[in-house]
Amino acid sequence: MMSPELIIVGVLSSTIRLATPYLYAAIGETFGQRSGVLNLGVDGQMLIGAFAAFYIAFTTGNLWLGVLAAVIVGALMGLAMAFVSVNLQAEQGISGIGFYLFGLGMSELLFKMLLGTVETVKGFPDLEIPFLSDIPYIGEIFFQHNIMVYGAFLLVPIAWFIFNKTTLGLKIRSVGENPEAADSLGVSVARVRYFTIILAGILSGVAGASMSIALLNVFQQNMTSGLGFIAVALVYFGAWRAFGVLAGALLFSFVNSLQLWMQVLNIPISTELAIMLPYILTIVVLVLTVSKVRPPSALTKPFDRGD
Amino acid sequence: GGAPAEEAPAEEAPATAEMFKVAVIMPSSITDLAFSQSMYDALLAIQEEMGGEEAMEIVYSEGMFVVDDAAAAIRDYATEGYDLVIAHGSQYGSSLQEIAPDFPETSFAWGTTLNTFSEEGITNVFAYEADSQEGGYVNGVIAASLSEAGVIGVVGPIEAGDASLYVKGFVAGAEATNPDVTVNVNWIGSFSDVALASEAANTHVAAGADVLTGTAQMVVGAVGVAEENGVLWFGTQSSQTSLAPDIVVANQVYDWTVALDEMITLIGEGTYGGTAYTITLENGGIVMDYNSAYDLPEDVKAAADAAVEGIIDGSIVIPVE
Amino acid sequence: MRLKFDSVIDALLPVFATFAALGVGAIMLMALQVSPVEAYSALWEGAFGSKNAIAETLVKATPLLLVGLGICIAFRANVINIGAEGQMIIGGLMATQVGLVFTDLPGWVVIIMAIFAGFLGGAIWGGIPGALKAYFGVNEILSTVMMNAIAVQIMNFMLRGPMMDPAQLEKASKIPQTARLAEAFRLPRLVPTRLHLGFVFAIALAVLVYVLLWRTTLGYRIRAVGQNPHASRYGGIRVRRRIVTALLLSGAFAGIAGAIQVYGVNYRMITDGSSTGFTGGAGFNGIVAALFGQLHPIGTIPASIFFGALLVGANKMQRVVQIPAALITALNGLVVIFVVSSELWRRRRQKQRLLVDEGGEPPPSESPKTEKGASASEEVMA
Amino acid sequence: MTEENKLPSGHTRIDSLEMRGITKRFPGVLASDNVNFDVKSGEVHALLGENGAGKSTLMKILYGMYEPSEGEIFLNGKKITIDTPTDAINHGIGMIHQHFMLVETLTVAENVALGLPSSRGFLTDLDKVSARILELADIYGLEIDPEAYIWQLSVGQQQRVEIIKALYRGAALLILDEPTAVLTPQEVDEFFVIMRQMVADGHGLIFISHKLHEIMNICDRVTILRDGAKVGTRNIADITKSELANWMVGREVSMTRELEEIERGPSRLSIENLSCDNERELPAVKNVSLNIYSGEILGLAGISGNGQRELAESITGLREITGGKVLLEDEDITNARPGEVTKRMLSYIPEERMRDGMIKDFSIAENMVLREHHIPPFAEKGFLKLKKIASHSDELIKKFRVKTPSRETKAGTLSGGNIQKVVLAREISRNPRVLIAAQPTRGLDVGATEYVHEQLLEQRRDGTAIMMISEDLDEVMALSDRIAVICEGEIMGIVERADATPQKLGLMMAGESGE
Ligand SMILES: Nc1ncnc2c1ncn2[C@@H]1O[C@H](COP(=O)(O)OP(=O)(O)OP(=O)(O)O)[C@@H](O)[C@H]1O
Ligand SMILES: Nc1ncnc2c1ncn2[C@@H]1O[C@H](COP(=O)(O)OP(=O)(O)OP(=O)(O)O)[C@@H](O)[C@H]1O
Ligand SMILES: [Mg+2]
Ligand SMILES: [Mg+2]
Repeated sequence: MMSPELIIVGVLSSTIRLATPYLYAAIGETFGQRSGVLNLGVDGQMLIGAFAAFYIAFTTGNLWLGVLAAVIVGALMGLAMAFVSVNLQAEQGISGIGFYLFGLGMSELLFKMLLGTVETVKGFPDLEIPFLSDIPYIGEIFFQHNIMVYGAFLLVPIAWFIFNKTTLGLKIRSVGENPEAADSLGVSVARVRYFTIILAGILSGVAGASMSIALLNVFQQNMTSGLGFIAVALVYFGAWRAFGVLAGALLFSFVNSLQLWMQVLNIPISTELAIMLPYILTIVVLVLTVSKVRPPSALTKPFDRGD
Repeated sequence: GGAPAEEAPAEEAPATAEMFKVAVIMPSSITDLAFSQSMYDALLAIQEEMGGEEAMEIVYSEGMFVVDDAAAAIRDYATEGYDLVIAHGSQYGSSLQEIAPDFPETSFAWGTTLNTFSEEGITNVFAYEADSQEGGYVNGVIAASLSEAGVIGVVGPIEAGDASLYVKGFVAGAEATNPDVTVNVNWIGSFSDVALASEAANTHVAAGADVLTGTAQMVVGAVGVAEENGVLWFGTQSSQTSLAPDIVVANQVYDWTVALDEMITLIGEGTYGGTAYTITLENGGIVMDYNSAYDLPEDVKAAADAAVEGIIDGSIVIPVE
Repeated sequence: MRLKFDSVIDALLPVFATFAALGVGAIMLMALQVSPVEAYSALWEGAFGSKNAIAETLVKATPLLLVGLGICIAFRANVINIGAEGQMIIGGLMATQVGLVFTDLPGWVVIIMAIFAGFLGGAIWGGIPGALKAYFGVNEILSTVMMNAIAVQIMNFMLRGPMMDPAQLEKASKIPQTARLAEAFRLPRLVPTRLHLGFVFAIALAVLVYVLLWRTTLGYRIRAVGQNPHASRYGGIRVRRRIVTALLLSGAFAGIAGAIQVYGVNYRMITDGSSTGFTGGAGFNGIVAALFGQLHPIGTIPASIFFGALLVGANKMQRVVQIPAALITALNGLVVIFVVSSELWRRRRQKQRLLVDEGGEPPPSESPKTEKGASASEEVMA
Repeated sequence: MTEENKLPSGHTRIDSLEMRGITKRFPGVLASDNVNFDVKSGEVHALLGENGAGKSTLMKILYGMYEPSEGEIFLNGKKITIDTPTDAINHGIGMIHQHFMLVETLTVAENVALGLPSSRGFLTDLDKVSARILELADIYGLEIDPEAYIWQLSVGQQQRVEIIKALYRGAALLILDEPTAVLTPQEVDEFFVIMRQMVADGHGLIFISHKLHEIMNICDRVTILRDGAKVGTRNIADITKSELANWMVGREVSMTRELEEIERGPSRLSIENLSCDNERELPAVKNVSLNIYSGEILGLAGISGNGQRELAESITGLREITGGKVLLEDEDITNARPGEVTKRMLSYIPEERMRDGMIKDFSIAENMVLREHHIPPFAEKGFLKLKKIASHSDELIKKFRVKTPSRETKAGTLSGGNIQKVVLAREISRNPRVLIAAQPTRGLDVGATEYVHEQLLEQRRDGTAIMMISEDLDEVMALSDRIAVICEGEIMGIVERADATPQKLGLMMAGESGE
């Protein structure tokens, strides 16, 4: 009834969109984890970022100011997280849950106080790229999205480059693996971790913004609905590599859009089973591709010189 | 049901000093543009009717998705002497059943269900529900008439309760209007996943739908997708016109005042429960709210009105099994 | 004397931290034009102000404690179980099914069977990520997050389908819930409040977990594997099996928490499509409680009660001063952050106490003074 | 600055560095107690002391890793503060740490480049770093592959990376914390050549070692620490080796040892054509056949990383055997589980005792029963017998003279020597049929080494079949009845005690057949 091309293009372009917020958040989390800090507060940071971006875009009409707002609040949340985990050496698993709850509550509170009801904004429009967007199928799948979608995918090679080709990346990797060694060579563990956690906060904020002013163009309480936790899981899936994270985000989103299509196409399968599919398949793929990569050795361990 | 409501404040006039106190416990937020907001809006309307904050006090506990917490809230409000404690969610039934007998002088209301626990010997629980399939049917009729592609998309949370009723009504209405119409339904398995709801809408659009509808609070994202793609939208529970004034055609709006007015009257008379209310098109509890900014063709409006008539007079029977 | 005073201060540190967080909360309350005094007295009132309030606090603490006990086991084995939400759900489902099927059996038999079913359900849901980790190297944070989502869908499926209340089947509304458990199957209540036997049971289990971890070979092995898998293998311990065991037991306790929520509080299962609708977030808050309790089963008892009180009291506060529920969530977050941060001072103080005193005297356990030895050797050399 | 003040690397020379009144307190330990210490340009100053005397602590203070509780540091007579390693590096101080400060998941070049400014700004310049590493390696004769990952390297190779790291930074003053502990005799000799060259260039070196002959060989002055306090400083020229030993320990130490004549018993452990792989799934042990008899010590000599660890692990069930057999008194224990092997009364003192032999966060008592926590008398029906475990460990603590406040002390807080005593106590107290001891005295002070040797000989007297894996030829030759030499996973030959000379063993270790 429906042409296969239509379905394939639909599934794939939907995959690209769904993957966008995961990519921002998970790449940010990758920076944090690579430096040894587990941030479980991603979802909260996303929500605050989503609200800030939405509110500023809504009141000023300027989407870029909205993005800036998400960057700023994300950075502030990251700063707080960095202070708590670097200076106060708090158990990262718990403080992250604390930040999640804070972000969840605070974003809704601000929403209630400042907006009161669900509103919409005109988000970033789809950005056609000369030539590329016109390629049959490919153009439709990859190059008919808004700028924040492109940004998310661009982030992947950038992150790869930073990790592998820059002195900063070298510092991040060593701080996450053996902070004592890095410290003994004069690398400031604290400064590196502040940087990565704040960056992770910023990217989580932008992940939220990508939802509230680019993809969904609304703000609603708890609109991320645990997406930030999946993003953290994707970092494990991607074995702390930028392209691994990309693969995870694409796989998860692909199966998710596939299940939406399965329902639309009336494929006789219980809706719950369909909804479960992305979660099951993520695990199955990981089982089949047994990876021997260990987490960064210093992950979740606060650094203390011992004096 | 307008008349009794107007009498209520008059009857209670001598007792103005003792203002009427209502507490409501809701699973979502008072601003969800959906189920919870529909109740809160109704209470505000009644408060105004009764003479403002001096005459009626409204307190609420929102976001009570944890049944346990709701039970504590219900008991607490009852202990503090609220006249009417509304448990606005079908999941709160067990709690009510347990708490209500301890407070025989307090009236409780439970939605959305028709069970007042009278079989269990409880006399102080009212029940209410919405025949959401009715508005769904009307929405379906209009949707099928306006769809040029003959493909309509539906986004729902989980296939149960109010959502499931609405969708059944919608599909019935659409198919009755155009037997060749395709209605694709997507259940996303969550009341909060705005992103997935919106991607479901995108999927519908990609699959050729030119009319969309959806139910529950997470559909706000789907409305945005509809607007972006210039696709029509039909709302339910509360009015969603403000979200996308260009493409929202009509909303089924719950007006719980119909049921609430009667409950308040009965409470004034010393009856604390035992009655179940269903809001319907017939009793005015379900209201078809048309977006005045959308230019609905005459014939379509006529078909909708005919559907409303038919449902009210019983000539249209909506299959919900 | 001094030692006693010090340990009292240590015990009170989380309380001070909570006050600090509430101080920040007070600013937020004032921004909402609410009197913090009124709000916080409501919080106290709601948590401890009456017999009923205390009971509610303990009822809330029960699943936190049970989940927390499982977390103690898993984290001791260095396995991060964030799948307690899903494990509670599967445990709850299986326990409920017992009560719905064996309607003819005596109450206590069904309750015992149900708790066992909860144990089993949670164990399965914890054992799977355990096996995936041990034998396929799948990280447990990833798998448990995914398993939570899968459990929610299973719950939705069961409550909409095979396990749906027969009364609902006939109705158009079709509330996704099971039938209510028979009166006889419900956990006995202790005082005329909602406080049920499950709380006492959880306390007993805490003692049991303590014994398990520190008095049995299994506990020894679990802790050994968590601390050093290499040395454990050398010690003849089967590392992979113990990892599976730890996650399995951890899940089992969460499963019991699910069973007890059904048999002690809700008397049925009902879904709002999310896990928190059933668990009340206990799967996450239990982790926080266990970590506050220093991953010690006995320490987890007061920690759970503390969080139970906070959650129950905060709800009361929301009702009394009519602030958005969101503020409560944010405030909870602040309390968690402040309390976990205050740990630093506790550690510092402990270290400080161990440091040799001002004069540079080594503690009594140390070897004889160096100066003497030194001069003696210098003499030898001279 | 005149030319004379410059080192070949272009850095300024440190004429003198002085630490005055340094005190450092750790919880429960006074690790440095009002210590004065100084080094001059062009000298090697040894720091000597028993395990836990506070040598590393003092040096970490100098390198900015620990903040002293009291005390001051003077550089060329000027008071300076060193708060971080960066400060130390900027002042021209470098350090080679006792416990490697390497990032395992990074390459050699990346480890060297870490923390240094890059010639390409924010981009790494690993190609240039690699070139410079090869240059330095060439100058000092340190063979190293800059592209190799640290985890792929043997312990000795990792040590070389540490040296290169310091050389690369062109430190004027270099702290060497037990750099030779993991080097073979040949490597040590080569290392001394480097050290001499550096001293001649005007570097100041601080050298920590437990091997007295090394100190006598390379150092100009020696400072002895005991329990955190300085005992004294002497010129090496004014002191003999045995004087040094006695001064350090505070009592007479026997430096040589006679091996008692014992009748060799029947074969206890026989290894037939054994092969196994290493972590990189490359063959590590190739067709090794050995017999170890009751009442003998078989020394297994070899340069580290030639399959010794893999061999020991495959015998003890910790590593999969890919070919051949292991018989323990005629019972086949090939690929048996570690627990099974333990049950058959085979004891094993692993080379990396902190990682493989004990659990740092467990108490000493818990560590004492690591191998037998599940069997009577320490456990019954799944329950631990805490009283039995307590009395057992008290007994061992006393018998083996473990220096600890109590049996409940966390094992990880003990000094290296005491940790080894705990492992030794546990493995020996079982009266094993076979004992495999890998590098049993690595990193131990003179007193502790003497003690470990005594215990091994005592076991020999009791008829235990002992395989002692060691890189220390002195140790191997002093204690072994027979010496097997391993190179690249193959046994080059077995030499009787009487026929063994360092030259002969050295050649075999380098790959020449013993026949
Ligand atoms: N770190 C390792 N290095 C080499 N081999 C290993 C390692 N870990 C496990 N193995 C191999 O896997 C086998 C089983 O390992 P282990 O005893 O740790 O697991 P287990 O819990 O006993 O598993 P099982 O349930 O399969 O018995 C070992 O006999 C060994 O061959
Ligand atoms: N970070 C620390 N925290 C607490 N105690 C420490 C710490 N570092 C060292 N110590 C203690 O300080 C004392 C001195 O330790 P240090 O490592 O300086 O000894 P050392 O002389 O280098 O011994 P070795 O020869 O074994 O290397 C020991 O008792 C040790 O346990
Ligand atoms: Mg095994
Ligand atoms: Mg040392």
